[in-house]
Amino acid sequence: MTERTVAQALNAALDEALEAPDVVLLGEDVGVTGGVFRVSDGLFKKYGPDRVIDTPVAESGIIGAAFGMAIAGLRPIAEIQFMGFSYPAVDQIINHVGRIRNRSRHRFTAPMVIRIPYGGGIGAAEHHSESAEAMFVHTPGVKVVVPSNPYDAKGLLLAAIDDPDPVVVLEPIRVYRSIKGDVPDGHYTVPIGLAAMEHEGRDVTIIAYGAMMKEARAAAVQLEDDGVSVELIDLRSLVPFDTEMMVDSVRKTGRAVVVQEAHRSAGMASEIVAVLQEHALYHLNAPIERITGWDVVIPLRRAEKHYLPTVDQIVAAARRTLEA
Amino acid sequence: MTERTVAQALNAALDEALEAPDVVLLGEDVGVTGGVFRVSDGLFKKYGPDRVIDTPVAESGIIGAAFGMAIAGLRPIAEIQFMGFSYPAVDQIINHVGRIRNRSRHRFTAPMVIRIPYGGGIGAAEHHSESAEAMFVHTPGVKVVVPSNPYDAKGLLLAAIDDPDPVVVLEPIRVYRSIKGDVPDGHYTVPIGLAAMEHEGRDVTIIAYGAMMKEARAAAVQLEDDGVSVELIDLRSLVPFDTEMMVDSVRKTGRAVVVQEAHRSAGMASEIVAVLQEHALYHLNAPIERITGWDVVIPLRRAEKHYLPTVDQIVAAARRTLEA
Amino acid sequence: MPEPRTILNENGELLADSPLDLETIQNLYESMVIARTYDHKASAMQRQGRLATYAQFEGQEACQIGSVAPLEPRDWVAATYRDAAAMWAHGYPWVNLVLGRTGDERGGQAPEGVNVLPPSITVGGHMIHAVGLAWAEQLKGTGAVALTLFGDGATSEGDFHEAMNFAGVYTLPVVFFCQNNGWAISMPRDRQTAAETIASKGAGYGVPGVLVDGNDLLAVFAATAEAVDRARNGGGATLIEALTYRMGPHTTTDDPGRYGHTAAVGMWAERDPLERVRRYLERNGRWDADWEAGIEDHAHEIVEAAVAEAEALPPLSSDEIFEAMFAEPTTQLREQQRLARGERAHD
Amino acid sequence: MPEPRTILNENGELLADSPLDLETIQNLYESMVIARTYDHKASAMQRQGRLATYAQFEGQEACQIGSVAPLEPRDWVAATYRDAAAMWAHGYPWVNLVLGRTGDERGGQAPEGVNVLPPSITVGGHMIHAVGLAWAEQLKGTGAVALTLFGDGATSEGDFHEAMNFAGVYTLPVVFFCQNNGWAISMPRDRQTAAETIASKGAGYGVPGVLVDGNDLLAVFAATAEAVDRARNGGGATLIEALTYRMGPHTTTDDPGRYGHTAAVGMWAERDPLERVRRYLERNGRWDADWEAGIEDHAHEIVEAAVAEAEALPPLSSDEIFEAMFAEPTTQLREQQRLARGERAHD
Ligand SMILES: Cc1ncc(C[n+]2csc(CCOP(=O)(O)OP(=O)(O)O)c2C)c(N)n1
Ligand SMILES: Cc1ncc(C[n+]2csc(CCOP(=O)(O)OP(=O)(O)O)c2C)c(N)n1
Ligand SMILES: [Mg+2]
Ligand SMILES: [Mg+2]
Repeated sequence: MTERTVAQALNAALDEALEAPDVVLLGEDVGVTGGVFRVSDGLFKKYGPDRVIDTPVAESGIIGAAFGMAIAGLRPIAEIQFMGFSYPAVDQIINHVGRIRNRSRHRFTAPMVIRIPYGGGIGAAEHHSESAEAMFVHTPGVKVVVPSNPYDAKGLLLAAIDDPDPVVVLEPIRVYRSIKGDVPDGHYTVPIGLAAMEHEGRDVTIIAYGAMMKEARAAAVQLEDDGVSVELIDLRSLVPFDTEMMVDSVRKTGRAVVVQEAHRSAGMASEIVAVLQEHALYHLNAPIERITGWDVVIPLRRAEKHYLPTVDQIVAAARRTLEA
Repeated sequence: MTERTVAQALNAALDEALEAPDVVLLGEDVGVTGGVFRVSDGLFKKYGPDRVIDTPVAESGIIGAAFGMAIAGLRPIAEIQFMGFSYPAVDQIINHVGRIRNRSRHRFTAPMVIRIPYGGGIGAAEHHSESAEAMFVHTPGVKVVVPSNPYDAKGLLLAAIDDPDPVVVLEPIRVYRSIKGDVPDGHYTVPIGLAAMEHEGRDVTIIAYGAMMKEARAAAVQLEDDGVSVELIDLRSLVPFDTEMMVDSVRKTGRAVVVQEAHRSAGMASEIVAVLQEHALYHLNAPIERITGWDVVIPLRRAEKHYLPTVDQIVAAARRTLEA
Repeated sequence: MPEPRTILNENGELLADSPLDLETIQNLYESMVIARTYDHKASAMQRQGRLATYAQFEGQEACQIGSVAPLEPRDWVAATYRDAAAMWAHGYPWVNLVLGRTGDERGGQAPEGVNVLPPSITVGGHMIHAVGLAWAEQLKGTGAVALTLFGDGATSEGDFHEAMNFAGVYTLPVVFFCQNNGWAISMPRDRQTAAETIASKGAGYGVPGVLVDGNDLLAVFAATAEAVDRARNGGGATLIEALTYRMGPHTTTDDPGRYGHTAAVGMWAERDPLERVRRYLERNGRWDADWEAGIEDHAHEIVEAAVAEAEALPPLSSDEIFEAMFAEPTTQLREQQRLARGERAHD
Repeated sequence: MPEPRTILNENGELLADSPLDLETIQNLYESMVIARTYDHKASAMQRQGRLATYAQFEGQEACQIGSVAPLEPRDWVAATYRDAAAMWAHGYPWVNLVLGRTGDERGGQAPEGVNVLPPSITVGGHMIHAVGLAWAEQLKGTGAVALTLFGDGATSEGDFHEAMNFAGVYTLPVVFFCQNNGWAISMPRDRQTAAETIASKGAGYGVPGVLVDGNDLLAVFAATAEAVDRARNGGGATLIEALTYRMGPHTTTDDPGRYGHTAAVGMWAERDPLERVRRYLERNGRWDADWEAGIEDHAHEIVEAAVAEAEALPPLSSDEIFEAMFAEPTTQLREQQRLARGERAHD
């Protein structure tokens, strides 16, 4: 066990994974300089330029090349520098990465990982604060995970690398360095597809993932302090997602608040609400509340706070479900 | 009034629009050959190569160039040949087209139309049967419309061309030629943002759009024949969408089936369900049913029918809501 | 416009030494006959409604058979919807190619050991896959190379650029083979790019570009063999532009009468890639009508057998469409599979 | 490696006729001084936490001031996060540039009549916008042209390729100006592409490519003026590669000590674009320390005024973030605006 930040935990996972000769890491500035967030710090030096590969500025090329590598038997880990720069690679992801197993009926597979720092909250430049997970959730054939803490960050990344299919790993920029926790030193995985029950409760269920767990946790604490018993779920894995844990919880509490940082319309929160009402309608005491980013371009630094879901909003939403 | 197919209605709209000198149509094979679906048949001859422009095979280029044209004061209509080929242009659409008004605070705008034939049902080749509307619904700053009949096809396309902001017009391939109807000859528009109440009823609301209206209509007829009173709504416009009509209907009927051809997770149907339960939970007698395509690559011709929502599925879902 | 490299002229005369012996040329000629037989059969089947849209390759047989001929089985091929001949020549069974065209995912299931990707239907995307395949082989140090076939239209896509650039930067063992068949659906080559030749695009990536007569089996073979050799020996990528012509419509849904395609068909018929090899073989006493009849019969047998086998296979079931999205279907897919069966997923 | 075109050498001596008279050169020198003043001020402000990430352009002033100088007001500029000097030189106010860097959308609101797009933060996407702008002007027959500035790294993106290709095919009045500053964050130019020069990429699109000394104001001006002329007169696009160096880090969050950037800084300091113009002016009796002090004071005034104006503006309110997505906010946005105010949207 070592205390690590999320970024350090991811670095440890990459280091661990690169011990296997078929794993390569590639992307813009991942090598010599260790990545713009230093997540791959030290790995270029340790594993050399054939294993930790600095690429030209070409996202479609990075993902398409990694895809070819995966078909030919390597296990590439491709980094996209920021989520807003993943869009040039969307064609490769939807039309190729997510399809090869099905279109070749298991003959060819793409055991690759696509790492993408995502989300706002650091007042970054335009296109540097996106949360486009819904696009990947809606894409057949790729899995999507979003750790919220150092333990899961390492465990989910290692699970993604071990997975026989392509996995998008979304790394919450805002908590790269701000959350620390104990992380085992060797190889371990966090299973893809299972949510984490962070706190059990009776009155209302709060469901969130990634960077938003920070707000969700703070809201839960505040509510508990006021005598509301909160069940807090960290979804962790968006494809597949853990219907069972969420449904069981809402059947018990009869109330739910679903939190996502992404734009509101047709996001992951919409999907969760749809599934919950399908499976738990008769247990609902109040409409399920969605706390989300708005359907606007994420504001720049000076007004970003008007976009990001807040602890207050989550608390207020939970209260509304209780008053209904 | 002239009886026209959807394709002919769209052709009439383009012809009408091109009378204005600032409108240009561009895309792969839209000119000399009139488009692979002949939607722009005859327009190259009538308006010439500067107004109806055949482009190289480069979707990002087409959208990016149309975007530049729009900023400089033209009203371009860009065609993407099939929805599966829109993905190389996703970066331009999300990072540029949908943002320019906000990032320039109204100084620059992109009054452009992106026409995309979409959907399955004709046993087409791979990548030719996609329904990726959710991606655009989740993109701030672009409107999205999906006509289901010739009248709306012409009226929505003309409204899109007149609109001061970018509009994605999804054209249902399957009904391009199979649905005929009376279409006015001159200029008229169908307002973007309003759904159409196709049939009023008391027992259950069916909500669909685009090619799926064909199945929804058939299901409604079958249910009505069996004595179930169906309220049938053609959503028509996905961004913005008509919350009011849907909510009013479901508050009345207490039951709803939402139909979409697209993959299930985080689709438009998820959004509709989320909104309906937010606004009409206390009126619901049964869980809202989603009838959707599955989260699998759309199967090719021989197995495509296992993917596409069917009349039977919609009828069965409506019955489930009634039995609940 | 620079002259393309030609070895065998339209009359079947050698303009330079042949890179191949007569027996090999006979074999490759037979391959071209088989390919053309398949092409005609598939077009006919499409008209009968037995296949989905079909993209004919008639006129491009020398490109496809000649470019694959220098490869070893361990090498990779990443090609397009129009490259059935090339895929087959590298081991992809006809039955898979027919199946694919009936609209069946199992068409994409190359046999184990056949290093051919399913055909790319999107224009552009697969060239970068070839780069990745080549890169993996380079990193593993196997000496295997990748060949990617694509059209003149495909060179306008951003992915062509990114693929070529990566190949140049990392000196990758990949051969870019462009079949410039004059058209991208209705768009003629001279409106696709203002570059004088597609081969000239190589320089922008530090990758040599060569121009060959794409209807000359021997020139195509020689150019590709040199490129494959260079790639295998650490010399990096090559861009080959083969000048040819699409003798039929873009696909069976296309009407080439609507654009200027038809006018040149007659001229290109005189440059038929099979005919000139036939003449050459005849000149050298390696061709007569009986032999031709024999290989044609054989070709028909092979193709008919593949068609029969493909058509005998029942379509994928509803259950099966869920089975190959992941190694194991996810919870959501299992639930959807149950819904598709008409079962209720929940209570 | 071919020699770049140079007019003014490092000692401030003319190697060829000057394309500009002394007074104009004085004015452009003053512009470079103002630009550098802004650049230093912005870096300092960033360190004080008053700006978001900032991308310095020190060393690239000749590229940015020289390339924009031949334009007319009706011409368009589409540039990047590093091109504040170029944008300003074409009429974009400093206050907007400061505002943008504080993290405020109103930075992108060019005044009416100023044909400068907000800076592109994504690498690559804006070059094709310039193509569209130029195309619109061509179709309207106005004679206006578009200039797009971008870096060496941007040439690896597919969008560079698609933009260049469209410009070639439609003979569009657009000038592609690449500031090859040696680096794309940590990636050196020679790993970005195996092409000998970026200028050589033009041939693949039928677009002439020219190489200039990017630290030579006069060479940059001459090359761009010729390209603008050609574009305006129906001659189509030009690709200009200007060799320069990024004297600072990639942005204020970058640590150039981690890669090989620093070694060359000293050498490039000797080629400073301001210094060689200063020497030339001095040689010609058009420079002395008083004059310099005067323009520096003026520069500080201008920049400080812009900073003060930008910082006086209160940030966008919660309501305002909904107001510029469309001409009129949609139903959904109005509802979300109410939710953001803490109101219930529904009953
Ligand atoms: C990304 C993408 N855009 C558009 C299409 C539609 N399309 C299919 S083939 C084709 C033309 C391709 O021309 P070329 O590359 O020359 O190949 P050819 O068909 O001539 O063999 C187009 C535009 C596609 N399949 N994929
Ligand atoms: C599409 C995209 N990919 C990646 C990035 C991250 N990024 C920002 S600047 C940069 C390097 C660009 O280098 P170059 O084009 O040479 O411009 P310079 O910064 O040297 O002026 C990268 C990779 C981005 N902004 N956009
Ligand atoms: Mg072609
Ligand atoms: Mg650079």
